[in-house]
Amino acid sequence: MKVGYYPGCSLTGTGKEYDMSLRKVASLLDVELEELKDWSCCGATSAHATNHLLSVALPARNLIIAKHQKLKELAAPCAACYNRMMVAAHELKTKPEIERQVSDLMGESIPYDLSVINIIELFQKVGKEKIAANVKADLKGIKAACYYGCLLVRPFKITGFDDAEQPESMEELIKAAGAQPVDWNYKLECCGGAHSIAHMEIVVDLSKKIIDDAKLHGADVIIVACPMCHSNLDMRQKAIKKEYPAHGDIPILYLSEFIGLALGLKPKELGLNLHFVDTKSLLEKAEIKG
Amino acid sequence: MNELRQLSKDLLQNGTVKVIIGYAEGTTPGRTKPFIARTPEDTDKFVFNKHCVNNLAVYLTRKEYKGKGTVGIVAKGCDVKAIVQLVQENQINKDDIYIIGMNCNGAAADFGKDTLAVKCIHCTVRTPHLYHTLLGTIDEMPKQEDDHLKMIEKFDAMTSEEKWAFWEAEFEKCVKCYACRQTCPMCYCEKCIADKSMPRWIESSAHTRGNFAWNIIRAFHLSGRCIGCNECERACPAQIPLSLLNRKMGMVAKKEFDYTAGIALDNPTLVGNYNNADREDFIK
Amino acid sequence: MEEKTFEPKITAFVCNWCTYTGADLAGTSRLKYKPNIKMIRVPCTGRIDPVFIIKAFEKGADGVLISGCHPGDCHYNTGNFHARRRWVLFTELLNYMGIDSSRLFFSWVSASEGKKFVDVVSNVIETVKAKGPFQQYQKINKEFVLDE
Amino acid sequence: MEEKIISYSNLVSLTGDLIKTGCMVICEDKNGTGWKRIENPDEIKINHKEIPSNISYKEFVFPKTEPVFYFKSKKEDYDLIEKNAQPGKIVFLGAKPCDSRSVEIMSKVFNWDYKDEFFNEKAERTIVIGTACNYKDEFCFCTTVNIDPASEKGSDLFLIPLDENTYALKIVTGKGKEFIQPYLKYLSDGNPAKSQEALAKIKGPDKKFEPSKVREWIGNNFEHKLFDNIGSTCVGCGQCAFACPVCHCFDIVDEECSYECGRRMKNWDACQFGLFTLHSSGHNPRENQNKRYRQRIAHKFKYYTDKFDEILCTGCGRCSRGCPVQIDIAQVAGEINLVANQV
Amino acid sequence: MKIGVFICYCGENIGRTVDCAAVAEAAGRFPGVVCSIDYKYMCSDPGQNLIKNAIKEHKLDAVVVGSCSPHMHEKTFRKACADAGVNPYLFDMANLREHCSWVHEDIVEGTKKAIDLVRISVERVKKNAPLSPILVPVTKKALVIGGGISGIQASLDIANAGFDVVLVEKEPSIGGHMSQLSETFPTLDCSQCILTPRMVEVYQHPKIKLLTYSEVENVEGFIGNFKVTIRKKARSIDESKCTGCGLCMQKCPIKKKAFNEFEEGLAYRSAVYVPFPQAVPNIPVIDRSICTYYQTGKCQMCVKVCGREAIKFDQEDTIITEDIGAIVVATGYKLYTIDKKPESSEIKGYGEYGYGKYKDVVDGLQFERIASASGPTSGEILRPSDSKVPKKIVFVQCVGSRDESKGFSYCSKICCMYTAKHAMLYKHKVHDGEAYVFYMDIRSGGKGYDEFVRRAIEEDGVKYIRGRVSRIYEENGKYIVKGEDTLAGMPVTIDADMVVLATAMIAQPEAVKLAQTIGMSYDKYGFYNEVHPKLRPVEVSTAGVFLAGACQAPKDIPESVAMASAAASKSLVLFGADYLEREPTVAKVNETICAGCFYCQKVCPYNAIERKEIKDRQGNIVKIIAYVNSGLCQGCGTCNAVCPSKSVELIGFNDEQIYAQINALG
Repeated sequence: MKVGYYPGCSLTGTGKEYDMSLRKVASLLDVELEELKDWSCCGATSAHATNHLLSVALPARNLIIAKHQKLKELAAPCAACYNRMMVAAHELKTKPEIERQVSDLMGESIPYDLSVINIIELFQKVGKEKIAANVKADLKGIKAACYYGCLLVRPFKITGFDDAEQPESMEELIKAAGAQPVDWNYKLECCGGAHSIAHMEIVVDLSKKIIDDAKLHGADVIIVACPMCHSNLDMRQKAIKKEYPAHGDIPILYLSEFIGLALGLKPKELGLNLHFVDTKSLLEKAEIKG
Repeated sequence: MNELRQLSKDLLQNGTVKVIIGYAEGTTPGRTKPFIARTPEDTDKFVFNKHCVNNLAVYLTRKEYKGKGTVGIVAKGCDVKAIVQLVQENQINKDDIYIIGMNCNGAAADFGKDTLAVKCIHCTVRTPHLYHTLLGTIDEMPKQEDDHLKMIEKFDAMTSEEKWAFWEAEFEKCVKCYACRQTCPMCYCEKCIADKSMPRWIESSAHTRGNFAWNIIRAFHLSGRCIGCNECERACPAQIPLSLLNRKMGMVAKKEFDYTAGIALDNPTLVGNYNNADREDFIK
Repeated sequence: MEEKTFEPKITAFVCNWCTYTGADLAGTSRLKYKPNIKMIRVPCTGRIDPVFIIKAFEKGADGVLISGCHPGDCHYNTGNFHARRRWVLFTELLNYMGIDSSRLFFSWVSASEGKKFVDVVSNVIETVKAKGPFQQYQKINKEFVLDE
Repeated sequence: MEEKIISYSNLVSLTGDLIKTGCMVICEDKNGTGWKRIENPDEIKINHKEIPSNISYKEFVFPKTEPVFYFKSKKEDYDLIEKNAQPGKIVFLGAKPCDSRSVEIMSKVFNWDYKDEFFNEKAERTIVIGTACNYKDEFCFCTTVNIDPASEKGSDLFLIPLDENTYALKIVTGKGKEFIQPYLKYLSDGNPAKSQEALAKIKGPDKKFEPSKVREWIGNNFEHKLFDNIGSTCVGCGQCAFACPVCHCFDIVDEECSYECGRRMKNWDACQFGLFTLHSSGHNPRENQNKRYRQRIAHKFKYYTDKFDEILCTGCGRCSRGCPVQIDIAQVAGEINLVANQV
Repeated sequence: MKIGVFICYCGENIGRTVDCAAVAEAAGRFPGVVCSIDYKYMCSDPGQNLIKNAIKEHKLDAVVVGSCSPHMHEKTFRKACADAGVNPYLFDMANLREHCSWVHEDIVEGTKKAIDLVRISVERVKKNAPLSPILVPVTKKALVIGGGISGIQASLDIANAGFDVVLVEKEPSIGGHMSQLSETFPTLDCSQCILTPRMVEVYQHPKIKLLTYSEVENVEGFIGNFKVTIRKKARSIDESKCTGCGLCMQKCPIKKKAFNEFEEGLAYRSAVYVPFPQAVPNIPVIDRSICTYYQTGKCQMCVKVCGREAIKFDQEDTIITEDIGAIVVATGYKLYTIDKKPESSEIKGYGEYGYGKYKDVVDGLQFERIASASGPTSGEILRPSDSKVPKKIVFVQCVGSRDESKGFSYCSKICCMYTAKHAMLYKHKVHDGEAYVFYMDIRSGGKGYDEFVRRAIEEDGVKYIRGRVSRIYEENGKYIVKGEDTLAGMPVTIDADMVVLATAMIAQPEAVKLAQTIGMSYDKYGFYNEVHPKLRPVEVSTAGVFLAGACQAPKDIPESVAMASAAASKSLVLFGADYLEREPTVAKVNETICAGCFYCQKVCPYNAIERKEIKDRQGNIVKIIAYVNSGLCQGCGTCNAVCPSKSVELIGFNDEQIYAQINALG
């Protein structure tokens, strides 16, 4: 299976391990990720707040590149990128006026038959069966809390993915990987998102709530599908500890990393060593040698 | 041939059938003509050879036979197609006929000629697809250029003026003898629209306008129904290439609706059914 | 010269429930179109038989318009579906015979589409005007014209 | 009678002149479908040794469809408008003896009580240039109906092929003589001996039945069981009648021109049609093909002879050749003959 | 044929762009036209009199009026003709206004076209035939489908008017959802107290044939003449013998195998059971899916205890056919069960609310049972999980309603009111309890409705929070309700003891199947479509079928009852006459030339084409031909078009008429 691949800035920076793990896992599952040549910013965080046309034009450029590479599907692992591209595609489809402006700007038409998919959809395309079939490591004992965050399933009108209030798709994949998802209540709560730098206190508060609920329901690990979420939940546990000394760490893994473990990849290959929170607890429980 | 005569004799003797429609020798040896056997003795006249080109199904809708006991019929694949279509259109009850299926190696274009009749060149039912008894054997059939198909394809390249000119020349020749209709197994109407005078949709005079109207409507009424036996063309004293029309419409039915007439008894008719997805790009 | 003064004769067969009423709406909303078109009202497009069209041409129509309810809106549920399928066959046949089927127009115009009705009609008239008189039929109609 | 020689090339030039002077020259068409008015002398075809055309040339004296008059409706009644006929000779070039007699035979019925001006007007304008016939096949039976393939009967001028491009030209009638007068330049002196020899070579088909027998027998055995199935395979197409050089039945229909004008048409009709004798009551005295076929035989070999002392058949065999269900009129008449002889 | 032509100026409307006098003058010269008159307003009384007098004076056989659209005044002029003794169908109308004067500007052109249009009409009318309306007899018996309050009301109204009624209910008892309700807004009177007498009245009514535990299987025929097939499912009880003593139920060993549907799963029932004590008829049903006898062939306890030998294990379904004149459809609604997801491809559930996961998260009907004196808690407000009194209770409105992403775009209409009622009932019974209501808007239109809601808020101190709930989850014994107060602009979290979800009203799952059986159209939610939303709210596209209650759209009780009475009166209008008059423009077969190819049958949308055998004198079948049932035919003419020999013709639009029109153009 060949799929277009749009890493976006995070996966080349704070979320490097996300990129690493995804590429490794993909190759194991016979998915050929064809990276967009000369891709540009998706316009997340700032563009849509400042200039609407720009916020559509930026993703549009990437979509056009995909068109040139004759791609029918474009995977955007970063939830923010995914969200921006979906919003843009939606705008272009529903607002002829915008469509005209943007295509004028680009000097060519925007492809309609191109579908942007997030990482969960990517794995769904691979198929639970196939994942399950390739599982090497035994993660039976691992309880995982799947955290979706805000960008993956919302706004539902636009993403149309899974369920805006009660998504289950990631759990399905975790099951396929041989672990047990926990039924918890904060899978969609806000992690603080873009406040990570500016208002750390908010992030600390929100992230703690999420982590606590996950623990409360017996999770050994929280699985994320978004670099923002990851940095907030992973990087900020230190700060949380400072605020709430009682806090005990819990590893935060990207979906791709977790599935990677299941497929028997070495933690290092997956970049687990790049995390702030030590993943030892998890690996030991799963009896995976570092 | 003997097995045909024997079988027919038995069928008439043991009362399976009232009459059998078949072929007998024509004006000269080798030539054949339709023949209706009513007594076991009659069946000695039966013959079957490459000149048995007629589609005998045309007789099945005759008043003399309808509802008057089982009728036996000597039928090639193309004749069976007609029978199937007639059953679909409630013209004959399939329990009221006995089909003596004949494996067919192609009929001759004309007496003394070795070339095949057009309908045989692209025949798909050399072994009849429905029969009670099957006789004869299938031999190698000579390959022959399908000139008709070439002709039909030529039309795609022609302008409407050229096409019109072609048909105008042909239809001018029409003498309105309606031999095309009378020999057509599908033309079983009790009163053809062309014979109706209140109102007279189709002018009965044999002028070009009336001839156009007649040939258009005939081709339309046969769309998705014509089973391609080409009897109309064979019968036409003016030698109008009617099969070009009917075959084209058959191709349209195939292309637009993936429909072929006379193949399966349970096949819903083309007209009289519809599909939500039917083409409508021509409707604004 | 001839072309300039040529005003096409358009005959229309319209269904009573949608297009005829749509034409009424065009009237009540005082929309304007050219008077070249004359309408014959039938209950449903399903009622329209190709012989109507041929007869219209024989009677000197330069173009024929057929219009009814949108698929699914048929007052009689399915009349227009059956009609549509027959039209596919008929237009193909006309094309094959060289009877310029681009003089034959089909449209779905609902009772609320007074504007669309006017657009359709105007387009028909303009198109046919551009094509000029229906030479082919005029030729075979000639012998019916009394020369006095 | 006078006899000349004409070469093929001169025949072509003659035709050219005729066309120039506004004659309708009617010849068999190339593919043998029927006869057509030729515009160009090279199109002439003297068919004396090939199969006859599917359709005879009668349509040029008795058109397949022809307006009788036009009418225009006024408030109460109608105006009638008659279209006057066009002048000019109608020349049938290359008529086999089985064709050449058709006008002559038909004119009997068209002038019996009512004089059919539509027929006569054209008949008077016809010049038949016949040809001796060297063709015969299993469907030919001219001799049976007393027509000699070597006979000039029915022709005004008569061609006897001597070789590929010379013909003897017999001037048969005064009409013919007068007609050929302007064109003597194309003719050279004839040689009766040669033409006699050519004619002597012509062997017509054997007689197939005895028309007189058929005639009398039908008269006395009208309800004979032989007729019960005689037309059982006939599909009732009019091919036989429409191809026939002497069948002359017609139908009258009115058709609209505009909503207030119409015209009355005279169209070919055929006794094999279901509608032919259908009464408005719905009753049909000839309700099936058997009765219709009996009528065909009877009309040709009895009624017409009774009335006009002519057999309504020239033995050209067109009806049998063209019959889609291979009914051979000579064969049928033969069967009748057989039965007749048995008694 | 003597034809009169009448050209209307319609004041200025036609006169402005059509020279009416000229048109009349030209028409006067058409063959067959004996008088041609123009007048200012043909539709006015003097105008009509003009026509009537002309008919008498000139002994007219037919009339053509050139005026407005036939959709406008065809009836008017037809009547005028009829009054003056000309058959109303020997009339035709040329549309000189909508299709000419109003759409064209040039008076010369306009006049020319007007003349053509009139000519077309004149030529057509020459081919018209005198017709008289078709009379169809009416069977004066109504079928009511559904035994809820709507069905009960409709049945009683029709029966009390003296006509027979067949009432079909698929459940073992009539009563419907109303019988489950505790008390009814805005009066708070006990639902069963007002309903039960009506149920009994139905049961005892001599004119009503009550078929419970039965379903309509097939409907054939047409208005006034339906033939209905009903399947009466086997109760396994001989109704004639059973006295409803209830012994069998007490003794039935199966006690906890099946949830009690009537109690909305809050209690169990035995294998042999009546849905509820006041059931009508009070005759039990054996649930074969759990009954030991049907499973193992043993037990037969009920047989032993039944003194009347009423238990009939071998009883089979019976098929009943009824001749019916009118049908009232009152199949009601069901509640959106949000735990199952997805309910359909479009509709997702509300998993995040934990319904079905947490026992104490219940829906409206369940709370009705909890609050009902006859309910599982005998009217005490206790939570299902541990039968404790909930001290803090949260009501959530619009669960599934007005929510395109998760449920339906429509408003279920009654939730605002019953939620207020629920909150009230709770407060009346649990004085120290707190009640919260999450709402989007309060829709309390109706007599005394808003006052009722105000009472809940002001007198009973129910706390209304404007906003949606995002999720509900359990945290150490409490139900954490996370929502937003959009007025305060604050997220709110309530730790409740119990949650009540006002889930949407949706169409019955079998609604579409029934619609197809009867030939009704329905919207994308499965609610039945009325013909006209304003002017014909209880009729459906199939004549003789009427709607009552929530099967058409969410409704409360008074509305349903009103609609039921409306449907009843519509049926009574039908029964008022012995015969129905139908337009005579229907198809007719020319039997002498029909060849019986039955293409007409294939295209007929109304199954109006039947098969008819033509026999000869000896009685053997000569041919089988088409026959048009003029009762079913609606006159679309599709059969006429597909008939190759035009052996079936549409009277009023037959080939001759259309030919004449086309011919008039040339």
